[in-house]
Amino acid sequence: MAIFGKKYFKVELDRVERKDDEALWMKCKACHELVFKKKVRENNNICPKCGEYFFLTAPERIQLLADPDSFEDISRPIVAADPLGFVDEDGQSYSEKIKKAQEETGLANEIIVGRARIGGRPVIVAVMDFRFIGGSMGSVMGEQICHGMERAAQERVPFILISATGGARMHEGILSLMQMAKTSACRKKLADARVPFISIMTYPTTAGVEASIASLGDIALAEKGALIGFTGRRVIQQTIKQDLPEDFQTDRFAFEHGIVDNVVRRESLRDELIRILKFFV
Amino acid sequence: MAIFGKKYFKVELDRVERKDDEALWMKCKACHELVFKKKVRENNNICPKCGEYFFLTAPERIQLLADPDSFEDISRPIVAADPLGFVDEDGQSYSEKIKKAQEETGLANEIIVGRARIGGRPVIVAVMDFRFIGGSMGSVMGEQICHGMERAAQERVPFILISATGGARMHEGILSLMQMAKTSACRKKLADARVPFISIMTYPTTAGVEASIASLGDIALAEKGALIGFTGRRVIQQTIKQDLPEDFQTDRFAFEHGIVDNVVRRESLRDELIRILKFFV
Amino acid sequence: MSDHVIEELQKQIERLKELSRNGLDLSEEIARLEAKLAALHPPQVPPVAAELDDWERVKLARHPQRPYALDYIKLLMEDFYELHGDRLYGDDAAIVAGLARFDGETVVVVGTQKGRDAADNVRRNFGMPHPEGYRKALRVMKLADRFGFPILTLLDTPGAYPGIGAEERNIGGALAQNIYEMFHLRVPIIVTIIGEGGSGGAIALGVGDRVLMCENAIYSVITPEGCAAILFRDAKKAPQAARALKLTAPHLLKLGVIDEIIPEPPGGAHLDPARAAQALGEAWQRHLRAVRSIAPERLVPMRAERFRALGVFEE
Amino acid sequence: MSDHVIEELQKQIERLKELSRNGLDLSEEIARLEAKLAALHPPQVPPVAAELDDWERVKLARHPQRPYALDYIKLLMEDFYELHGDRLYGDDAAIVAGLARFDGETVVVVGTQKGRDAADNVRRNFGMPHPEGYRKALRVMKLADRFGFPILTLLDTPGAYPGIGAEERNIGGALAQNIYEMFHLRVPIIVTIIGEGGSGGAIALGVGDRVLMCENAIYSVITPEGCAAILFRDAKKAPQAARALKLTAPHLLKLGVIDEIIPEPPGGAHLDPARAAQALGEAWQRHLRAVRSIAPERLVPMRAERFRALGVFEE
Ligand SMILES: [Zn+2]
Ligand SMILES: [Zn+2]
Repeated sequence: MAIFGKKYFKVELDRVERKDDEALWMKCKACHELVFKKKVRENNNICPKCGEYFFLTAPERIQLLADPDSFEDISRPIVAADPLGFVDEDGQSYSEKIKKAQEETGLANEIIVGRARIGGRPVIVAVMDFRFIGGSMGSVMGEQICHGMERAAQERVPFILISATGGARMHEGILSLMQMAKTSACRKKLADARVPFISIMTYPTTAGVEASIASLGDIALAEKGALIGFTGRRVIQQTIKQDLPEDFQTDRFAFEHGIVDNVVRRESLRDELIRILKFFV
Repeated sequence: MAIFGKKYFKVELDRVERKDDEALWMKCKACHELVFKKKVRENNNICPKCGEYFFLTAPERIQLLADPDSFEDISRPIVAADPLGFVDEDGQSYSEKIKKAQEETGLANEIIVGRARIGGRPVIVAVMDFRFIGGSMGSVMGEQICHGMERAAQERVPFILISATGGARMHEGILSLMQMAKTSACRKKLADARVPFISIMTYPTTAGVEASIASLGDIALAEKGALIGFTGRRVIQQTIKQDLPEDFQTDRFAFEHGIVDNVVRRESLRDELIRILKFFV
Repeated sequence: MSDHVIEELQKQIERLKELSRNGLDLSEEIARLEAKLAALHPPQVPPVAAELDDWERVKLARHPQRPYALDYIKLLMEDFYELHGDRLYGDDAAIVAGLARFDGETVVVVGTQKGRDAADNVRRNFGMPHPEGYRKALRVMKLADRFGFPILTLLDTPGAYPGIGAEERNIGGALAQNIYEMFHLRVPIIVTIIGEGGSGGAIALGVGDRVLMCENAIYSVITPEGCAAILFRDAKKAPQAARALKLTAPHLLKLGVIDEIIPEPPGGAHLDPARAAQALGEAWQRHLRAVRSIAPERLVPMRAERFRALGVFEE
Repeated sequence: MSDHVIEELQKQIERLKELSRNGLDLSEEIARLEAKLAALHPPQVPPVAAELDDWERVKLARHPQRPYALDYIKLLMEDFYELHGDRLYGDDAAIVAGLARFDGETVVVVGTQKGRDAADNVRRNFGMPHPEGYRKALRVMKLADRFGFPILTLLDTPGAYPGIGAEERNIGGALAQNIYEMFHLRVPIIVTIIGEGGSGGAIALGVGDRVLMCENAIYSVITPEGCAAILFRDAKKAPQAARALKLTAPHLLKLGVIDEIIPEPPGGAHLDPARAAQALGEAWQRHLRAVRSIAPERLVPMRAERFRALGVFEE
């Protein structure tokens, strides 16, 4: 497999495998039943017993949505730098953290940008991977999203962003905050080119990403089970010192408060996209 | 004075007098004190005892705001027609109603459009008179507002609309509803000409006027004591069958709900306008 | 008008369009001819219906079996995809808005929507929208504008909801903003009053290049009941008020407020929704094609002039 | 850089401007030169302050006597006229927005505003805005755009308010919309971080043609306390986090995030607000004049490119 150590390497969908323990069975967090892991994987990471969604990696997400063999990684060949020389409490440097994330995920970055077809329609997709430092947005993600949008504008094909992110990447300090503006600046190029932007929010889509590019879709979809919001539950609870509504920041909450157009089941997401894409010819 | 009977006649500010009963004294509806009527008039119809505002006629409103002798009536020489042949319960035709309103107010219409100066700055003002069938908006008001805005756009001077209205004029049926669209269409001409539009809402500014041109100001001011809203209190109460908040649709309510920029005392309104106009040179 | 004349005119227009494609700007001329062509399809009001009393029409317009916005959408469009939410506060089921395919192209449809049964009516608030409904509609219409999709609006509402929350969230401002912004949209807008065109809540989706009206629909500045209560001091005099308000399609056509009456099956659209829809779809197609051919630079001022001209007064 | 060189450059620019008035389009060249000129005024960081620890700067940035947005407005502008309300839901005193006169012209000022005492802080929500504050700001900035008024934004907020109502009214969407729309405004925008530039709540007013920062201000993706709690598992390690985040002006200048550091009086702006304001006013004047000379058709893409370029990664 790819050489890690903060080098860029392409994603080849059929060669990336989810790093996992050896167990053949897993316990569902919802129905508490033991389920056969292979069955779960084959079922788009949905519990075969109760329908609960387990998280998807970026490659799995692409496999779920794109036409078979249509995906091509067109990410810019870049990886995270360490502009602040950030070292955390355990003495781990940001550079090391990146390297570790690469090893664990088999991905160069927390986001993959690619060309694909969905129901035969060419699209540019940008897909985040929550395993990679919480799918947080630093300079690389900002650049990749801009790159994807610019390609989509240029090629006049729809742009689809799939978010799975805790927000900004603190380790890059102010530069991660700046990605909110950077991606929003590029979003205008899509609009100027009359290219549609479909934003899909999954569990979780929060903070800096939710408060910028993820909220700027022409059409916004929440995957069922999504968590959507700006400030995290814990911070709000600490601030206001009162209990939060049960459905706070859920898919339903986002729908009822006018934040997303529709809540879509994972199984239907591909069909939903095909339906939507047909309008934009 | 002018010949009534549904003919147009110009307003000459110093010749219009408020039709009133003979009494020299009046009882203030707020402090219940007897006050000398002449004193009230000289005081912009503010109670000299408690500061309560009594209503202003359109000519009085202009006198309050415009530089002395600066006003010139530039209304279009039109009066209301009776497109529906509307006859009310008492057998009174709309035509007769108009004639009566003309006699009672000394005005040709429920709105006066004029050129004036405020603090030396030329402006176009359009001022409603609530006495004239509740200052309601029919074809004439719509046309006069458009005329005023078109003049302002052409001459590149600020447009000031002062509302005192119960809404649309039912006697003109659908044509009165259409004035909401007609005035909004013309409002775009002001914007295209980069001419500011200051909307002043007084007691009352409701229904069809509030839900169209009065809400489209670049800057929106409420005169203290104003009533601002779309649906009348009574109708809401009948619909929801519960009590309304004490401050419902008051100036304060409009401010707190982000509907107006500021609430201004009648005594300060002229100075406030002078302050605002200075920004637009 | 003979079919021959109409055919001849259609040919002429096609020829002009061909010329246009070769670089000559004839959009204005074409638009004029298409408008003329549209006018040549006279509203086919069946004689019986024409004699219906205005109050009878009010009852038909409110008939609980009458086709609603979603019914027409279902009958006339392919693959309606509903969009939700104003991105500010909430969603409002009293207004439906979304993308659809009509006559081979993508359009945006926005309609006020009544409920068919009690539960549905609670959800739809009896077709009386809140500010978030109008703001959703505006958001979706702006999406149409960005992508060049024509807009079809379907009006069927007693009016905007008279409630505390609506006033708190500036319902008047929301209506005003919609009306105003609709004059900025650079795509064709076809407005159809399909049932009750109720006051400010209707005109807030009622600005368009063409305004059509179903034969038994009503369009009024106030409900007959409201008018009766205020001007006749008795809400029971609604039938009288309905007559006085001249709120039916034939009156509105005469006043220049609407451009065409869409015929309904005898007895009303509820007796044969498919047939009612067919007539509506035919009109949409014809008008959309006509308006489509007008360049946006002309369309926007033409729309403003259309409404600028409305009103009757004495000079 | 000697004063002589600066003077010479200024003269050159003046001559080019005269040429411009005679019909030649030199706006781009002038803009470049003015940018260069602006850069020649080096940030005059007094040596003592320069050695301040980052955590000390955080404390200065949050100093309760520090000049707030309204203080700078009062000290530097004539006749500030505050505008209120988002026309959608409410008004929010944590953001002030209005018209003012600065350097002989009308400008629009928008600032996050902290309270000076307990009562004021309740009203201002400790400078933590709700969605309606950002929506008011956007409304007023669009007004500036309509009339060609330059925009000055003043950032001083711990961040957008973390509360239920804020989330219900889509605070994330409000921040995103502001950021996005600011890239569309065709008037000059000068952003100044005067105190705390707190995260998304700051960048939502932080898109501009120039980004200035007061010497003891901070600008960060997260509060040091928040960062410490998450990454160092102990909020008390905020000083350490403050150093790690590189949130002070000298760091940000190096990273290309800000264009200039506005010097403060020794010990901090709160010790001599008038002098702090003077330095700020001088910078505003200089940058406004420079940006003013750029045609809107150039300005809008230049602003996008400025932010497009931010980020550090390995190729
Ligand atoms: Zn399960
Ligand atoms: Zn009194």
